[in-house]
Amino acid sequence: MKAGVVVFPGTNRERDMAHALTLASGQTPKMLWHQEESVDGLDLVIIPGGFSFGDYLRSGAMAAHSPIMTAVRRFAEKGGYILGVCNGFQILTEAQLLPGALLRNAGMRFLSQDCHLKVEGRDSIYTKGWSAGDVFRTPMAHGDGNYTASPEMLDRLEGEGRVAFRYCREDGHVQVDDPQINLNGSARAIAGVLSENRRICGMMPHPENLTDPAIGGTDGLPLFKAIVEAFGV
Amino acid sequence: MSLTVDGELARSFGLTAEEYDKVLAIMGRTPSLTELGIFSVMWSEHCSYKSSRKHLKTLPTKAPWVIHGPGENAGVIDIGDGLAAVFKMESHNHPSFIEPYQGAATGVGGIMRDVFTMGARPVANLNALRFGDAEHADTRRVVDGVVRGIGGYGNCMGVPTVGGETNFHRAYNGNPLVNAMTVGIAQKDRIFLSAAAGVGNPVVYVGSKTGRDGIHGATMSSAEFDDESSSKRPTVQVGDPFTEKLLVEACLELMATDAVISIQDMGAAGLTSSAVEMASKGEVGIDLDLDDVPQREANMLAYEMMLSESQERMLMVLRPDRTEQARKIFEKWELDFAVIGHLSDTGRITVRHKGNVEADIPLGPLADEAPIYDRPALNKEPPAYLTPPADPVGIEKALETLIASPDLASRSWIWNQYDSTVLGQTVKRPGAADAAIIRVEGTSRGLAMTTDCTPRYGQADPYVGGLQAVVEAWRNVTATGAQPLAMTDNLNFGSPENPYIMGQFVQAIKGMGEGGRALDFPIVSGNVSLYNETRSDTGLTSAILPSPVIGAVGVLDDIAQAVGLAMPEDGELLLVGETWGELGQSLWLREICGREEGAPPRINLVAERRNGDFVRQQIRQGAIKACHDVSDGGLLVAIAEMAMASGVGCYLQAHPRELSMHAYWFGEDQARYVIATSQADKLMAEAEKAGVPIRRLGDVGGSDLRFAYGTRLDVSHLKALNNAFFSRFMGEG
Amino acid sequence: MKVRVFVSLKEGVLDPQGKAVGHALASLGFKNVGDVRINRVVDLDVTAENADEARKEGEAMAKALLANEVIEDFNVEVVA
Amino acid sequence: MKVRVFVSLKEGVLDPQGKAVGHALASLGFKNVGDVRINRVVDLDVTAENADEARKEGEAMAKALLANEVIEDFNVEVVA
Ligand SMILES: Nc1ncnc2c1ncn2[C@@H]1O[C@H](COP(=O)(O)OP(=O)(O)O)[C@@H](O)[C@H]1O
Ligand SMILES: [Mg+2]
Repeated sequence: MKAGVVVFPGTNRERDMAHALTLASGQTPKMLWHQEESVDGLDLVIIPGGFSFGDYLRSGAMAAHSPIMTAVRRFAEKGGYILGVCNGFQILTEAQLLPGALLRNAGMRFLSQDCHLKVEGRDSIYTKGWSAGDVFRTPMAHGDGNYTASPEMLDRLEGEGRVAFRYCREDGHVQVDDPQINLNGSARAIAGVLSENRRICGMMPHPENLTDPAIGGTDGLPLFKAIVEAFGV
Repeated sequence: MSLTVDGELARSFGLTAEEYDKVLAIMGRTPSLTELGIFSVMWSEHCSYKSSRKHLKTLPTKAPWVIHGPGENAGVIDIGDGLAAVFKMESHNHPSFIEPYQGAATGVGGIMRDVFTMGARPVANLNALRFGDAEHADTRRVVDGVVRGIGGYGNCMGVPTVGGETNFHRAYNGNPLVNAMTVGIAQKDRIFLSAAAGVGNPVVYVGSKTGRDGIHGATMSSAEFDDESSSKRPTVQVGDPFTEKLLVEACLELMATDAVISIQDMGAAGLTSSAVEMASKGEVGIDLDLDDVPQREANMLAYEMMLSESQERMLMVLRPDRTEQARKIFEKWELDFAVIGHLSDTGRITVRHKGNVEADIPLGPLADEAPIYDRPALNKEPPAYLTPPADPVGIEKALETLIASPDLASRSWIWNQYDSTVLGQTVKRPGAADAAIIRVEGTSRGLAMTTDCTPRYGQADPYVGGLQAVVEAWRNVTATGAQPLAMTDNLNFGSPENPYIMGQFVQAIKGMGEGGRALDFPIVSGNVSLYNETRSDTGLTSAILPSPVIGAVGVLDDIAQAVGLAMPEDGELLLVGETWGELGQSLWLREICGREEGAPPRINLVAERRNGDFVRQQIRQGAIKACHDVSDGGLLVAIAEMAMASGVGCYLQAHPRELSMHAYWFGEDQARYVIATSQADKLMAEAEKAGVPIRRLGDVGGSDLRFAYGTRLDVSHLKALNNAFFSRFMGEG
Repeated sequence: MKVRVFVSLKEGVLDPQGKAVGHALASLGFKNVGDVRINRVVDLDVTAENADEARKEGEAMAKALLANEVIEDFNVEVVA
Repeated sequence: MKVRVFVSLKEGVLDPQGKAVGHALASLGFKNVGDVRINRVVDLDVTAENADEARKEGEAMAKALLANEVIEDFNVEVVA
């Protein structure tokens, strides 16, 4: 698998992402500086977490207009696989490679804690490390993770099985209006979505931070294992 | 500006009449405004340590593993594998009262610069916070802003905030403490220092542009708060963590080359103190031309540029043949880069602006003749040992009250706003263990870190306050299995011009030194924050509690050995250390009886070391599954905290006959640890062999605390009480 | 020329900040406050021949970066 | 009544957001842009007898919460 991790000024979880990929595949991914103009030859482009351009203006806005995003868009048009985590998800929505937008957390505070996700999306390399309905634990760390989209778009995402992950309780219970469960107030408790062709995935929490047995557990590892399996090592 | 430089202006800049006379003698003429500005900030308490230097010198600062002690931007210790830990703590108390968000944020930004200036990548942030009374009208504003500000800056930088401590007390009304600590990791043979060298070498400015931010911040932070501080408000600086993130990456990239001869962050007193310090440490002169300083605002005066405290800036001396290479790196990161002068052989700092010489001062006298005071110090008689009062409520009720009180309530509301997992190396997150633990990337080693201070003990007896902060920090590192290696400190006190406060300061340092020596635990960096006082409308000043905050760092050879608070599902609980039932200055006395009285607990350094070494050794042998030191709130609070961390309960045997029930459960005797183990017999035997007092507390298991007296408390009930304070206090949920 | 780009959330998009501020105002005792919306104003110095050109430049910048048209509307004014 | 509170950073106070946005606009090819400042507008529905009262309420709210007077200035307008 040839993976590349995009680094914008202000990106700060690129090492975490590289570490997770290395654990899953035995190979270190390529780091892609935001001024590069091509991502050709890669199997997978990952946009990691952080505060690209300080997240000033709107989270992800300035990064979405960086030179490399032109290349990423071209890559997407050719059917490329893209994973955006946290700031990466925000960037993908700002770039309109994924629908919707991420607003300030409903409680107005940065949220850094473990949460539980229910795996929902079907037929994607990002979800097939689990069975539909599985629940896994993952850290989250964001200020703007409150997913929103038009009601029509939300219905469409549900109908097409493009809600990848939802916030839930440890036992799998989803409750949209419970701030202890749907921590950031996301529409329909959505934590991650897929593109129409299911090759682009954006999610807010950080499974990459729970992939190492020495660092709290491996609950997030199935995501990376499944990706590696899809492309071969 | 058409200000006349005279004694009166000097006084308004914070210089006394004698100090101004000294300036006149050094200069042999009336100084220019810029020169007066330079003297006033260099001779401020903040930069010159004029009241504290004499006493700081008595602290233990050496050990075989210390690479750089006090005197550099941060302390540096050897942590093995060719690596070094670089750390320091710094206060931003006054700015955090005026504008809590920006004050705290720029405090975090400043301490991170101190660490990466030395070539280390910051890998963890901690903080020590002291807020006013939770009932006080203004406290919520301060808590809200400070916590947001710390998170806002650290989260954006991508440096995990992994630990800290928070207390509330009315003595901090109007004068909160925000002490921020950063730990970084560097290759031990690639440490960068500030001493300039090489006459003719370029002096380079990088980072953000200079604006009129925080002019006279260094002198302001050494002035008591009063109503006039409101008129000084526009001097608050706004932090730009994004620029700092670029700055750290650019600096580390540059430091991987051989371009840098010396480097110094621009902190308090900005360009002045960085230029003066670099040149004086290197015993060279320095010529600056301010026309070349990147400026954010039009028509800035030399005086303003020299004193500006704009954030996110650095000063460096580069090898001339590497200057272009360096420029390219900073251009890549879209940061300003400007050659603003060069080193000279004159031994003077010369500042030019628009063709005029605005300052020309001999560096020798500026440093050597800086005032240094041996201020009178008086000690109050420490209070007598408390005659313990009777228990008015019973231990169950007392426990419920204590764990719900502001000082013992769960801090998860705070740490959930700090990114504690970024970088992917956090082994023990906030709340998981007595010290936070991060892995040293690429190794199996861990760093254990903590901040500690118990100001109420220091208020009663400042010597014990200083000593206890040291031993508690040492204990917290030990309780994870790590070997404590060194400390940084932040000495927060009132006005040193008050002999009783000076006495507190001197005694606290004495206690710290004593503890450091006994535990082979040197102090390698630190910060002094004096004049933490508020003046009320009636003109009365009141000082904060003496708060010598300790930050400690230890090493764990293998993170797999680290233990935290969470108990396993079964096994036994043991108590290491002796219990006398010391209730003086205890939280039980304050929260249950409403009294802040008596002598603080006694400290026995031999017992501390013996008990701690025993516990650490047993953790490393895998005999201990969970460990928690006994501190605020005493034994029962420690046990309850372990139960809440794991959701597992335990059965607790009755107190020993020779002690009263509440003194046993809530006394704050030192040198104690609660441990969970499945090898109780073996541990008891080994403790006996080592001369370590140990006793059985009870069996782990179930979902409640079950007392031998027949009562029980559900762990989930305790958790709910423990979690309630912050959201209620902040009016959320 | 001074160009002001006024960016607001589209109607129907929930404004979490506005909601929180509304709450906070109510708890501070401001009882006469209904809906609260928090919007953004970007003030720009633009070199342009005339107001019309400045406005056009402002609109282009809004579309390119300053507003996210998925959730936001914008409005450009030449102030001076 | 609709009250608009316009909040801006005091002169001389660094605006990191404006700075970064200015950079980004330049790199997107908007070469005619100089200084950029990002400000905040709070739109409030206020029940009041008359415009004067609404303005007063707006001012009180700005002072109490909407603006941080240490670093920000504000300005209240009754829009409708
Ligand atoms: N209380 C203290 N204990 C030990 N060292 C101290 C203490 N206070 C200051 N120092 C040391 O004095 C030096 C100057 O500190 P400081 O002026 O705070 O540095 P900076 O200029 O980076 O703010 C540093 O090396 C610091 O570690
Ligand atoms: Mg420094």
